[in-house]
Amino acid sequence: MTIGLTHYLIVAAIMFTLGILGIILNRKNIIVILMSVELILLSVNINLVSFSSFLGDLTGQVFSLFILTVAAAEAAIGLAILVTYYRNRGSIAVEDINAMKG
Amino acid sequence: MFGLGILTGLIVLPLIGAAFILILRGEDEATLRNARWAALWTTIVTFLLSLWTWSLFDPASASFQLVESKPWLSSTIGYKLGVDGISMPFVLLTTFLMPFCILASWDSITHRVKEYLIAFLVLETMMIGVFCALDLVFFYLFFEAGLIPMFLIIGIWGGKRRIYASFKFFLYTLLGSLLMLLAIMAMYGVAGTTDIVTLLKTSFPAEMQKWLWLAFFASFAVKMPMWPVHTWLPDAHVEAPTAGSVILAGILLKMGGYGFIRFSLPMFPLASHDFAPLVFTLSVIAIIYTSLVALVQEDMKKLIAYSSVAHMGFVTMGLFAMNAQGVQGAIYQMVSHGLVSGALFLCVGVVYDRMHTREIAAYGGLVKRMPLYALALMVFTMANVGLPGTSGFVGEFLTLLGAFNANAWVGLFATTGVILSAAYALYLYRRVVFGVLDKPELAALGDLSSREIALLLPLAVLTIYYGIQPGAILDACAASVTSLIRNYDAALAATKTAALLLN
Amino acid sequence: MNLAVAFFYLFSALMIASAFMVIAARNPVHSVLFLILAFVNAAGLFLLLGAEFLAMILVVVYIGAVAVLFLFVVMMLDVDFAVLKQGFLQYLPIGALIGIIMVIELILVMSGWSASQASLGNAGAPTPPDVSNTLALGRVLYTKFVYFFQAAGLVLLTAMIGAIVLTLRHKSDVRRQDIGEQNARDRKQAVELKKIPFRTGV
Amino acid sequence: MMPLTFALAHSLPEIFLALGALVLLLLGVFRAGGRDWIISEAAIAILGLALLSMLIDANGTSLIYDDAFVDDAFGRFMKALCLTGALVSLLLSREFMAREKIDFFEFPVLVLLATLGMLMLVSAHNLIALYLGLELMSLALYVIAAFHRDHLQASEAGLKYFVLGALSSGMLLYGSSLLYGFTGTISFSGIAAALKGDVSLGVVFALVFILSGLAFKMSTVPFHMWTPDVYQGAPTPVTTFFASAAKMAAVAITVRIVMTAFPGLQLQWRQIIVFIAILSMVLGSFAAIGQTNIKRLMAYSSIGHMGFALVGLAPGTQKGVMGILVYLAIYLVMTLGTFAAILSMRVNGHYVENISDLAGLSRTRKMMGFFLSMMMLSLAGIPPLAGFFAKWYVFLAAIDAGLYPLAVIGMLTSVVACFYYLRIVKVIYLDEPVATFDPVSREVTAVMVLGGLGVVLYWAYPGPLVAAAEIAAKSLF
Amino acid sequence: MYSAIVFLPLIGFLIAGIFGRALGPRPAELITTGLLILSAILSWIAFTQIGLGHAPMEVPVLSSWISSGALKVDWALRIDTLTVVMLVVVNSVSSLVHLYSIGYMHEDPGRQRFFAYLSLFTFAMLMLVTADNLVQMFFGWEGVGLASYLLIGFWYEKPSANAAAMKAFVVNRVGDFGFALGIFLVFVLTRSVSFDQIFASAPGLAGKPLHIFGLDVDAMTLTCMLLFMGACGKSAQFLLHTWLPDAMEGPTPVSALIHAATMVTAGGFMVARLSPLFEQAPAALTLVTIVGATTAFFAATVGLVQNDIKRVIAYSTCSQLGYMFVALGLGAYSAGIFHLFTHAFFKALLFLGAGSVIHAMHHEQDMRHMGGLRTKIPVTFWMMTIGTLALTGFPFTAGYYSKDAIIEAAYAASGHSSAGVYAFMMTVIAAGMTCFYSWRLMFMTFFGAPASHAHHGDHAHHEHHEPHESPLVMLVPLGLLAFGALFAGLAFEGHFLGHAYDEFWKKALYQGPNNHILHDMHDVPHFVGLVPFFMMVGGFLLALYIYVLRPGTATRIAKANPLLYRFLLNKWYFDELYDLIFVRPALWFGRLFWRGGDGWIIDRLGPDGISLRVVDAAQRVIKLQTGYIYHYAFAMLIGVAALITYYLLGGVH
Repeated sequence: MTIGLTHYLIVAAIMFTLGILGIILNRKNIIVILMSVELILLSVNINLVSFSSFLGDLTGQVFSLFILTVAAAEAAIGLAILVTYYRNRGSIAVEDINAMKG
Repeated sequence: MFGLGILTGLIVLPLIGAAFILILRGEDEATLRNARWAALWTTIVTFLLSLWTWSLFDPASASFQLVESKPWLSSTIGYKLGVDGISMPFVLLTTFLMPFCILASWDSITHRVKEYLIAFLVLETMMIGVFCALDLVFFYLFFEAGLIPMFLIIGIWGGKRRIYASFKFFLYTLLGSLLMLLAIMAMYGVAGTTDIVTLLKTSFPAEMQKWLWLAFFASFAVKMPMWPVHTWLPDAHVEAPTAGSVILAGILLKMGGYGFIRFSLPMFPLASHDFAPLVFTLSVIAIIYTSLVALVQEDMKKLIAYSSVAHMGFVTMGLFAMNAQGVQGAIYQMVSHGLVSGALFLCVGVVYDRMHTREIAAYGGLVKRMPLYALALMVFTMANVGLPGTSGFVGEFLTLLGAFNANAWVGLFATTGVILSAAYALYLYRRVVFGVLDKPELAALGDLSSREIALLLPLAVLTIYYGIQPGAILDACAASVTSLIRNYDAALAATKTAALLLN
Repeated sequence: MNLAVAFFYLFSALMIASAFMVIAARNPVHSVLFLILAFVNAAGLFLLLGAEFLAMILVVVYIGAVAVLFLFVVMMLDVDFAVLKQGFLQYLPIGALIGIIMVIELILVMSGWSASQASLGNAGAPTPPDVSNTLALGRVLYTKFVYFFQAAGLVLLTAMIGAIVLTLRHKSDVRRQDIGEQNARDRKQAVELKKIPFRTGV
Repeated sequence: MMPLTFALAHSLPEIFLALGALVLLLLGVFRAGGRDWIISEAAIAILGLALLSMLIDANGTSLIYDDAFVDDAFGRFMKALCLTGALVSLLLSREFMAREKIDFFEFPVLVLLATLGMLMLVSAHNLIALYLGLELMSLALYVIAAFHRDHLQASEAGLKYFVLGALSSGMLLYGSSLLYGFTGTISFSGIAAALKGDVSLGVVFALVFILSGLAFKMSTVPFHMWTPDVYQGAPTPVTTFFASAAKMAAVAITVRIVMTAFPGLQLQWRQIIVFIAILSMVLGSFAAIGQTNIKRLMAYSSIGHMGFALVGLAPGTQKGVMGILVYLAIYLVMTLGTFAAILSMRVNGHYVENISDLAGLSRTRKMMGFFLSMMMLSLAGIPPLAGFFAKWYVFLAAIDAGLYPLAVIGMLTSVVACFYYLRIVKVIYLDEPVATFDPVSREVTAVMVLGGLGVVLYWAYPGPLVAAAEIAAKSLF
Repeated sequence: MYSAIVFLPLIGFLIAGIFGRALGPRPAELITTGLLILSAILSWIAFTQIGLGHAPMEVPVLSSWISSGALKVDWALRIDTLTVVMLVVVNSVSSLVHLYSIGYMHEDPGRQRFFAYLSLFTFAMLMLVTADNLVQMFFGWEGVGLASYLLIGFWYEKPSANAAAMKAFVVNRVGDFGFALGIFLVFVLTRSVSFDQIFASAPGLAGKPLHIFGLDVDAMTLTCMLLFMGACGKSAQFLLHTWLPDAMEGPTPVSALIHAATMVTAGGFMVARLSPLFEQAPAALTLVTIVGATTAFFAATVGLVQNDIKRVIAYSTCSQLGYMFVALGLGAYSAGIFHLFTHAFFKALLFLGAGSVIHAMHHEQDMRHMGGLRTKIPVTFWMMTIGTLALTGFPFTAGYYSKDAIIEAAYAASGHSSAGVYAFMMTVIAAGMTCFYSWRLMFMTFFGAPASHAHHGDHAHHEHHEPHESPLVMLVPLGLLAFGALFAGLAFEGHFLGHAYDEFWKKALYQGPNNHILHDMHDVPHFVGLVPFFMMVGGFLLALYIYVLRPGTATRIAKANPLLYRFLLNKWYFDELYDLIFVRPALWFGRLFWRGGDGWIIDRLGPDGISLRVVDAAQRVIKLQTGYIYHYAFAMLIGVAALITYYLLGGVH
């Protein structure tokens, strides 16, 4: 058997779902949520790269490249906000983040 | 000026007065007096201008007159004004009643006077606009915008439950109107314009007419108000300051009726025909039901408010009878009710200013101390009852006659309103004016002041004059009503012919 | 079963397992480490797909920078990770249910892909047949996609400004280095000559 | 590839903003940071310059940067709105930031960068441009949401916005990757060309994911949950910026992508838009009723308004797009005016945000009371205020397309919405005064008055806006 | 001249009403009375010209009133014999009552108002009788109702007066309800409301079926029945009579003028005026007869036991009105009008006499507190006697001619209709009772021992408590009316009924080709003329026995038949019945609709309920906004999952 595009896409889909589940199910640590976001982006990258490969088109890889770049920036910002929050609240437990509701 | 005509002048004039009051500085007594005089003169000048408009108006013609037209929102949605025999009486009624409202609030409104006067003047603009607009969107603009000043009038200067009442008034009317707005959009989609003159000539598909009619009905029925969407009215009336009640009963309620004549009947004749039984039913229920409710009221204003609902029942019934007597009677009834109920609310205001209660039980034997007041109230009570010789009779009689012609059952049931109205009105009169003046706090009451006489006398004179010589109004709208009915019948006949051809 | 297939399954299985561990691990430090593992495996998959440059970038940028940053923050914030993730289990059934539904739906749709559907001629930047992946990317990145390149630069700039403005604090009681001032110091400022009266001491 | 000068000429505003941001950054750093009015004044000037630069050669449609960037009338209209929103937000921010002691020079720079992201987003013509514009905007917004870094609520707002924003960009990206895979191209026009004929489920999934990502930025239900918290927590000028400029850009790209990339999927995206619009209108009007914080209320109000705006998108017609454009322009004015009023709510040197603080405003601050009330009634869509005309055009388009249930639901919810707007009017006019607000700066007053006058007098001269919107809408078809 | 007749009272009203307070009471009295007398003189001139002379009928149109589509209503004066008869009645009685009131009301502070009302009433009544169309008639109809209301409630501090005034108006409105419907139906049938056109089209409508109210009915019958309902209300006929006795709360001159001589006869006038319509509706005429006969009988029975002097006369009026309707129903319109004419004199006389008695007794009205007044107020006594004689139909008094004519007509009709038989029996019995209660009144008031004067009305603060004779200004009208009561019958019998019938009426009354009643009634056997005479004598003797010869018999009889006595004393319990079936349910329904309908159902399901639900929903929606990131993300996930599931399951389309 050969590995077709579908295999890659399925792997990516599983990764994507795991990422989303990570955000929803996490209760204690906001950093894990940030990591889950990274998982989602990774799944997108897998998608794009495999499409790129199977379509014979570099655009997908370029897209993926920019996603990696932006994801790094995003991680930096996210961690910066997280640190700010931690300084104010003294906690990064997800359950504690509800000063505002209603 | 600027290529605009006298109707624009009518609409703008109150705004100018409002602007003038706005720039008055200070809160001292002299400033407030100036503001009051400014408002009074503005309304009087507006009234005079409307009289001039009337002199320019040719009652023999059924078409729109004094038309002004400018492009506005788009080439098909314009700034268009004009009057015909149906709207002219209402314009006059509006401008006529406004000075009374200002006068009625002369002494009784003591806080936030300038805002009060501005609200009233803005409201006047909106009301005149409603009756003059010849573009549906433009009409809607004025129709809805009037809610804002009225909301404030009830809300700021109202009674104990003013907030509840003002919200109920605002939201209730808004709900109905928004559905009408959708219908206006749909009509625009079909006709490509919202010009009323063009729309009057457009025949909408029968199925669509039904929906359009229902949407317009939602708005006008609430505004009228018809049973069972009338419950905002008693609340609004009870809480509103005297002048607010006058305007509410005198003019705002008439917008619904005006809407029926201007839009529902001529634009959706087939649907109007189909739905006439519904309107008849609701009207008859309104007449009997609210009259009975009025019978047991303990608050004067509430009683008059319920009686207004009953009287508006006559209007809707007359309108959908779709014959000359019915429609003319309805128009007449609206004008007459504008005068009479306005005057009745003024009368309530007179004693309210003295006693600060509207409880019927708090009064009794007023005739002893206030004979002139008793006389005035008698005149208006009788007009409210529909005594021949007062304006109330003509409208009531014509609408009943028209309704009887259209459907005898409706006429039969509605005529019972004649008995009931006598019962509740005289019951009120008996409890307030007659009897022994045994309540100590009433003993020092003074009779009508000259300002109050100036308020009530013209209304009383007009009430009787229009009872004896109703021609002034009936003739003004005769041509328009005739053409309205002719077109209506023609539309119905055309459908029948088409149906026959299909068979 | 050739080698590529074997590696595909290896990488995929490892990646998914470590991804699962990222969200399931109790200790956030472990989570970061599993994240690194997942990235490594993803880089492996990229290699299988012929995207060597991206694979390397993933290792260098992601593992070298981002993941380490995560680790750094986790340790810096020093949060108490001993507490059990109670909520995890509480919301697991409904979350998992929706997750499973979603993944099944996605898989169903992915299986529907076929090359014929996508017009291959649409390719904006067809892979040149005879050059390396890195070279090919380099050719288009600064020409065809220069707009994106610049934009990405701005994104990174924004991230930098943002990170600084949010976290940098000038504490007044901490002595800071100021090179200009330090260089401009001369003898007059640095040394003060005091005349000490004879035999009185300081 | 087009000549470079041509490309530059068609992206002048973006270039102004990018260079301006860099220059201001350097300037800020070398002036030793801290609180500096010059930077924010310069930023305002740059935004104004960008606005003016669009007047040069404001004709036609041009695709530049290898089809990644489109300069058309629609884009220019929306960019003008974004720039206006940014400019006014910055103008309004100065007093607030100074009083709250967070007037760092980075703020104007970040606003410029965010605005640049918005402009790129508005002009995006392929998926990567879309993503990069979106991220540039979002990253800057995440930061400025948490700009009040010593403030728990602000940092919480930033955190929530960031986490959920990242999730939403993940969805958007996943959708983009699917779209790329199923069509083989990232260009909007290429996608549209590829989607002629039969539609596969994968593309529809891609559509769902992309629209979900964008719906998050527009803050429409069910992707709206961040909105109230972020609006409440972020510093008020930042909230202003969110509610004005950011909204404009998000709606703009949504309109552009469904119109240019998915004309073949109109049936599908219409269903999604209708779904989102109805939910937004309903939730926006209901949830606002229980609010006591006016910023939070405005958040729910904005959710509802986005629902109304989307009513214009659902028909997918030129009329509808025109309706959205008019709606957004008017909504922008109302929002800015309202936030100017909110920024005037300061008692004894402290900013207050409760609706009850407005009690009796009509007596303590007549003009502010009047204009804020007018703004509220305009948001409620009561004629003759501008808000009515906004609703008029979108609902007209919906009725025209036969979307009666949508229109009826919209109207019913606007009655409910009217209730809470009216409640504010009630507080202003009917309640007894509690405290007098401190005097406010001239620019805040000016924005409030201009917004108020615009809202009150719009009916007198509605032509130019409608004409501009018509031209803009035409460029998409 | 005709305009003057009609509008002079109006001028009087306006002067007294508007300037009354400025002028003071005396000028107001004099002006109104003077104008009325002038009007009365003019009326008599008109009567001689139109009725007795040969002046043609005139219909001067004053102005247009209501004009709408086919409906054209003018203000016009229809002057024919019927009108001038009414003019004479109205203006004569009115002017005398005005005159009388100067004396009667001389100590009342609200005299100007009183005279203004009286003049207003007269004006309205004149508008009624001169109406040339149904609507103007309705105007007068309701106008007299208004004046009646005002006058009954003149002493506004008396709660009973206020209640009575209101009752009068409302009950009249019930009748007007029918009248109005009748007008509508006439308009439907003829497209007109003016008499000439209606009368012209009436013959063509005879027997014409009409589909209305889901039934096929005879058009004219229904129309006339509805119109007759109006007449019933105004003329206090059976079932709608309840207001009349209560109306006695008003000042006595009012009772004389309105509730005896003029307004209450308007119903009769209307039927006569509309005789061309009624002639086309035999069934309706039968109804008129039956109602009239029933009223005559019923009111007489109640009159037997009343103790209030005015109420006795009021029931007598009611009963006499029944007679009129019997005549009208039988087609003998002229007989009805003749009775109306004569009745006006003697009943006004009786009322004014009673007023004189009351005046003498310082506003005491209960006959049980009277007695022996014959010597104290002899003039009044004799005047009352004349009135009683006329009322009871003592030969050659006015009542004798008119009442006997009616009984004869009833007998004549009984040959061919059972209604006639009924009418004959009832009228004969009623005649006997009339005589009984009339003399009972006389005996209780003027004979026997003077009762103690411990019981006084409102004005009991007089210096001297001895009854005193009334002033001349009150006695002169009594004299004039007595003159009329004695000789009006004799003088005009020929014109109204006899040889000069055609010359007199000149087609003002219409009789169908099959209506031979006037002819027939002259041919009745002689004994028929004697029957009422015997009844009268019997009644007189009975009264004499019970109240003069054997005082106390009345109490014994009452004790012996307590049920019957109470039944009669309480007027057949009509008030209680109406209270039970109309007033209470109306109030009950009012409260039900208000609290239940408006409050409980409409508001609770409508605005209030919806707003509560909305606030409820809002609270619930707000709870969704938990503040937790994972919930927010979860919402997004659900949104996406829902959408993709929708497309997966529903297909792409």
